[in-house]
Amino acid sequence: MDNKMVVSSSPHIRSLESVQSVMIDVLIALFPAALMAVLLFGYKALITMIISVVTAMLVEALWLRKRDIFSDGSAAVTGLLFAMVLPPAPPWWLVVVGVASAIIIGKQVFGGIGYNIFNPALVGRAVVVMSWGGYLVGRVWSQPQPFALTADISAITTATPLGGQEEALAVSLTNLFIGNVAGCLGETSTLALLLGAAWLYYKGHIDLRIPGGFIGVVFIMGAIFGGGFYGGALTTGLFHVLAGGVMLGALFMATDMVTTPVTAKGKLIFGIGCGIITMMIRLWGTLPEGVTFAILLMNAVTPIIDNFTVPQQFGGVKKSA
Amino acid sequence: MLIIYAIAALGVIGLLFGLFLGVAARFFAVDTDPRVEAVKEELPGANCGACGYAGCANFAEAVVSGEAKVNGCIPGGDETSKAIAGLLGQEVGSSVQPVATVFCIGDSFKTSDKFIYDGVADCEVAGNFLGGFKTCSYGCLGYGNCVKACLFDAIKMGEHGLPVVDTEKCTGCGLCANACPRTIIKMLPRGDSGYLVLCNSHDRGKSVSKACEVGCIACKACVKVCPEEAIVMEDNLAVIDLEKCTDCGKCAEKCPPVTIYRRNAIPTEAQALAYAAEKSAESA
Amino acid sequence: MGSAVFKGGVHPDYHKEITATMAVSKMKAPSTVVIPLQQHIGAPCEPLEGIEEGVRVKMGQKIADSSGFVSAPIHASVSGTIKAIGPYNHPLGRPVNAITIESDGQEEWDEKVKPAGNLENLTPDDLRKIIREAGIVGLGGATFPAHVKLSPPPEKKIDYVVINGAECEPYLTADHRVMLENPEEIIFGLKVMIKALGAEKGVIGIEDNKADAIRVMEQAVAGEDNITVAHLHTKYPQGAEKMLIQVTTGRIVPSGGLPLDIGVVNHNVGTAVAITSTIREGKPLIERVVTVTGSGINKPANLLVKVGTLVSEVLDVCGGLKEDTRKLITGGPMMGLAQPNTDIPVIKGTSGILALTDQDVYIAESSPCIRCAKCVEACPVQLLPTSIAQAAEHDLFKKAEKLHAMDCFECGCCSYVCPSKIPLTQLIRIAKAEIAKANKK
Amino acid sequence: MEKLLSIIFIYIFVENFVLQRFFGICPFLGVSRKMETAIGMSMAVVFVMTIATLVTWLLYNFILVPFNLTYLQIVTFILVIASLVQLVEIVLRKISPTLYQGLGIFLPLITTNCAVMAVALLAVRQEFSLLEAVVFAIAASIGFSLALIIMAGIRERLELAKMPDVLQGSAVTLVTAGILSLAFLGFKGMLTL
Amino acid sequence: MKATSPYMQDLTRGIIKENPVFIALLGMCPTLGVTAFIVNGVGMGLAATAVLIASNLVISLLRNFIPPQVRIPCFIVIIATFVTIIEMVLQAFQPVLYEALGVFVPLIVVNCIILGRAEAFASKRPVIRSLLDGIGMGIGFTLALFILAAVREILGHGTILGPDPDSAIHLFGANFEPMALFAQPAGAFIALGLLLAIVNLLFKRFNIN
Repeated sequence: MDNKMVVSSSPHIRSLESVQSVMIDVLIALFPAALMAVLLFGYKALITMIISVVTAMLVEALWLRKRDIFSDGSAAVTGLLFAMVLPPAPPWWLVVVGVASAIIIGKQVFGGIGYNIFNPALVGRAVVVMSWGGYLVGRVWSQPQPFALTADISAITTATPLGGQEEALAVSLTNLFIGNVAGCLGETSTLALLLGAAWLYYKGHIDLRIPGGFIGVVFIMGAIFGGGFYGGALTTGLFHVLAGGVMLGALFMATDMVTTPVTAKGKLIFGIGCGIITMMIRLWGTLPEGVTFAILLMNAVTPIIDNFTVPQQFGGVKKSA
Repeated sequence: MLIIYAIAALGVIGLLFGLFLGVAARFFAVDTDPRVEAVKEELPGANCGACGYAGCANFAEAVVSGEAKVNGCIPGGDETSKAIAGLLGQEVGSSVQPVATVFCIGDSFKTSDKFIYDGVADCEVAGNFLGGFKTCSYGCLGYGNCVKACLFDAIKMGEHGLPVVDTEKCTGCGLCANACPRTIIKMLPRGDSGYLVLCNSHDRGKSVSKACEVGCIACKACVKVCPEEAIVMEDNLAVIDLEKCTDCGKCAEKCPPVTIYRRNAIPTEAQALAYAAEKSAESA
Repeated sequence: MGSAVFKGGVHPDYHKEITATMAVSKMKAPSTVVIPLQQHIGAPCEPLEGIEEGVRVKMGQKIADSSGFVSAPIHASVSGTIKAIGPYNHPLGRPVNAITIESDGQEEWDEKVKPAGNLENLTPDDLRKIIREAGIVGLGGATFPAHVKLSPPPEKKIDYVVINGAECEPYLTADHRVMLENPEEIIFGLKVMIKALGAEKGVIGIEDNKADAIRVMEQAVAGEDNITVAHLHTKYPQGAEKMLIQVTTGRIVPSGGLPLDIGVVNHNVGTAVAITSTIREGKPLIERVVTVTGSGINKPANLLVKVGTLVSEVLDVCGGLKEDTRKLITGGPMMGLAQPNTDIPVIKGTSGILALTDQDVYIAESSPCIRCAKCVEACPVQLLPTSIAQAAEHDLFKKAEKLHAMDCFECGCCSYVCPSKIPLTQLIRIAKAEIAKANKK
Repeated sequence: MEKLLSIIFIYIFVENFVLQRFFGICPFLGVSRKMETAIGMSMAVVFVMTIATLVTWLLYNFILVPFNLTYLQIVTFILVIASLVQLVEIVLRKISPTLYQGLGIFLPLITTNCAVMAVALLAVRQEFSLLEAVVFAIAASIGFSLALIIMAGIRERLELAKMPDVLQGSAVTLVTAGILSLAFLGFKGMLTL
Repeated sequence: MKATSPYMQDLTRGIIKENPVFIALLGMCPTLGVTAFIVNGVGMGLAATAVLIASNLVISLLRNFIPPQVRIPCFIVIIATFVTIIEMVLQAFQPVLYEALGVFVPLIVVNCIILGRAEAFASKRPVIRSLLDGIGMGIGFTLALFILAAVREILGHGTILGPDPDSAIHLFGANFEPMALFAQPAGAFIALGLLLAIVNLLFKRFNIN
């Protein structure tokens, strides 16, 4: 026998999944939403996404000084997610600075993939909102023009449905579900997002507790405190679920593995916390939308949640506290 | 009037404050020794633990109480020892700042492996796993526990699978030596002179020569040739007493596997890589 | 029956089809056997008086024993002359004292090997003594001496005996074949256990990927009113003691406790057969069924192999290893032990010999944990493998202990699912060793 | 009542003392390394800050103002805080050794915690009533504790991270604080005084 | 190491090697709190420097008269006195700056740098050396504030010499859209964090302990 044996501690077989395959699955899951964005907002949305993804990968490769710019795919995911929470046609420099902040202060400063505390894409968005709020707050949102791929969408702008009651009543639930409303590039189409999330769920990459808790609380709080202006309490709750970034946030941002709790109970707490803070900001804050801040805040308390939700081991007895 | 008020107010507050402190002083009979602070100031503050105490502050307390020696701080070297001794009015003991030395030249090209290890990248773990993947059960496993232990960035894992010490950066704290599960790294007094047997294997000659091209085979050629009787065999390994060594170099000439080197001529990483290139060219 | 499932677990590729249909064939006795003196959990054995180099021993003759309670004697598996007594490679990785016997090819049984008599006439104490003397240990792989499990302290009432026919380890089919070929012996062995324990019920748990075995076993238990067969979902580690007991009896073994704390004793099907042949024929445990399989084996097989046969000889019978074999494992791929070479004996716990080629073995650099929590989902004992492993990596063993590291039974599910390819199981193992060391002090 | 509740909410979340107002940064950076010490420090701060604000408010409104000595504010406040910390230390040691074990070691750090001084000064500057001042102190100290404890949780995780060594320690802690501060901006405008 | 006079060392120590902000991480509150504009940052730095020099001087003069048990309260009183003076001076002559610095002016009194230098240096060393130390540390502090404020003002407002519109110079023209983040608290933390990393990197590169 010439070749030496490989010897390792058991187990000796491993699943074929890798970090890269997980990230590719996330990219696949984002495809419906990306496609929908192009269909709704035209070529400018595509350009925004390309700038964001390419910059993200380049910045990460430069920081880590490596040639393989796709690598584990996490930078591409961050780049695409960041594009999803931008307006469809922001200035190019805004995208570049935002996504570079996302990669550097959102991720690499903490030691790169696996160690970041906050969702990088949302850090990028928070930086952009705070720096150039003029592009993201107010009546600055492009009206979608379905299938007009070459249209200049920046011509007509409006507020998002969350801008006020008037804007809210101007959109139907169907349009909210399909995504034919003004808003961030990737957040408008609930349909596309659900399709993508179904893929992630099928592949076992997301746990329903987080989106369940998040969306559930948004619905309940929307129904109770929303004022029922949208044709009754329950439909107002539904409106809050479908409008704005709740779907994108709950299905893709709050389920980001690195920055959320690992325990089952912790995931539920995380989702509920996101829902509560989102609705607090929407209902009582000065900002129209609170998903970004809600998730970032819950990211911050994730280590604490993890510490307090260590599950009972098999056959273990709860110690009387 | 205002001035009187001001003086009165401050005076009253001052009085109260003094009172509190008077009480406090009573309760704090065991105040910290100012000398502890002074000693702490002189320490490098790396909290490396090389002195055997939990940190610089802890060491400072121990020095002042007489528990530890003034030259206990290894990274600080002579300068620190002198300063502390000055503070405490003590004599400086002789302290030669040591340097970490790697006692193995069996790089990955001159030794063989029993199997390919796949698992936790840690020397201790790998070494405990079926006795280590190296045929030589005393040789360097190359996972760099020493590198991880060094606080001063003074030790690197070379491409040839052996640690490389940057003697200029090495402070002689000995953390790497403690971290090595196979005690391949030893702390020696600084210097270029004197010869060393760069092997760590206590195996019998036969199994050493099977495992490594350059291991000490315990042939005793060096022991016989040494005019100063500075070399002794310790459990199948030749050991040179640096204090007795007169730098004649006869042992190095006689050593059949060429394990003995003068301290300033220890084989380098570059030499090892060149050797590897030569070897692969030969076999090709 | 048997719809219960345990939490966690994984679904690896099983590859059982390689050998599932191959009947067990008896391997020709080798010319030399090397019998290690440690083949069970517990105190190692010492050679008996008179057992020394040059002495002739007969097949089935007891050659080593220990005075410890948790221990099982060791018997010669061939008749022949003792060539050497001394350290020899062992599947556990470190050389262990072993007795090397050169076979004379006679296969002459020791005169003490004779039937124990009718089961009705034997008392539970008799049974335990017979089983101990026969050196029977758990044949599932853990090699816990069987008689110890049949001797519960008097205050613990045992009512349930669970027989493990799950064989959840991928590749292995030894138990599967035993169930197909020796159903009656299994039932008899189970009855012996029930009698020895004074238990009431027996249940045989079989994963539903072995439909033929379920059918055969169900036929075999048809006449028995206190013995049932449980159909189990196919999921690793279904055959782990705690999981098996949960799904067959609905009882939960308490953390840090033993099955007998909840009135259950659990044995492997192979153990049951070994007990049967001891009671019926007096034969001690000197051979076992071994599955030889994997992509690196030229002619896979289920073999009845004598304890002490060298793996290299077993492999020769199976056509040797393929060129590109990269990994050799004794036991299954999830919990078995990787071996650096083939110069090791088959022992009582060797349920399989697995050889994997390049295509099944890949060494992946591990990358940082992405906290995907797949290990948390997979852990059958509901631990947080990633947190424990991280604690172990940073020498925070106190923290690891708080995270219940000691409850881990090293099934390997966490390492299997980890997309970052972190050696979680190995790290937890290190933590367990360190915790045990600290607690001993 | 409504104003009190507003004060509580605002100074815990909206105008968080550490994250939005930059008070008490040194202890925030110093003792957030471990959860245990962070909790101890938090309790000590809540305790001292409340008492200190109470005393300084009384001193200011009943001595300094009537006698027209407001220019002695800084000197008196710092003296009060410094002596109060010592007093608390002494009293604690005497009446509750267990509490002293938990809080006592943090007391020296509090003297130079500018958050304590800041609360005392701001309570006076914003012309709060006595009750409002005390509630303000409690809210501010809880806000400080919240930031400290969240940071401790994060830093315990960062301890295990493999970041570039130039970023280790304070640098990454500051960046984290920055992102935390960003996240807390979500509460902006939720209530106003 | 080159032999330099202790006086020179006292002066330069605080500027780079033992910079109170970047190395010792002291006085973080004003560092973050008032550095939105260069003018404010430098104003703060100078105010603190003045207190530092004065208190170092006085404490060094009185070092043999202050009983060690009550030295800390004495130091605090001395420092508080100078802070009060500075506050009055600022209020009188620089009302705009005084308003901008707000509560951070009285908070100079709890700035660890000042008490720290008093305790660690001035209370043990002669007057001249203490004076030099105070000047050095003050320059180091001011320099750090200046650098941070410059980064924040240039990125966050696109100006220097703001916020006064009369003196403010727009570096990048009127169309520049500044990264307003850096004008906000969050930006202060992030900018200082990244600056610290850069300083660490430089120190490592040039082998300064």
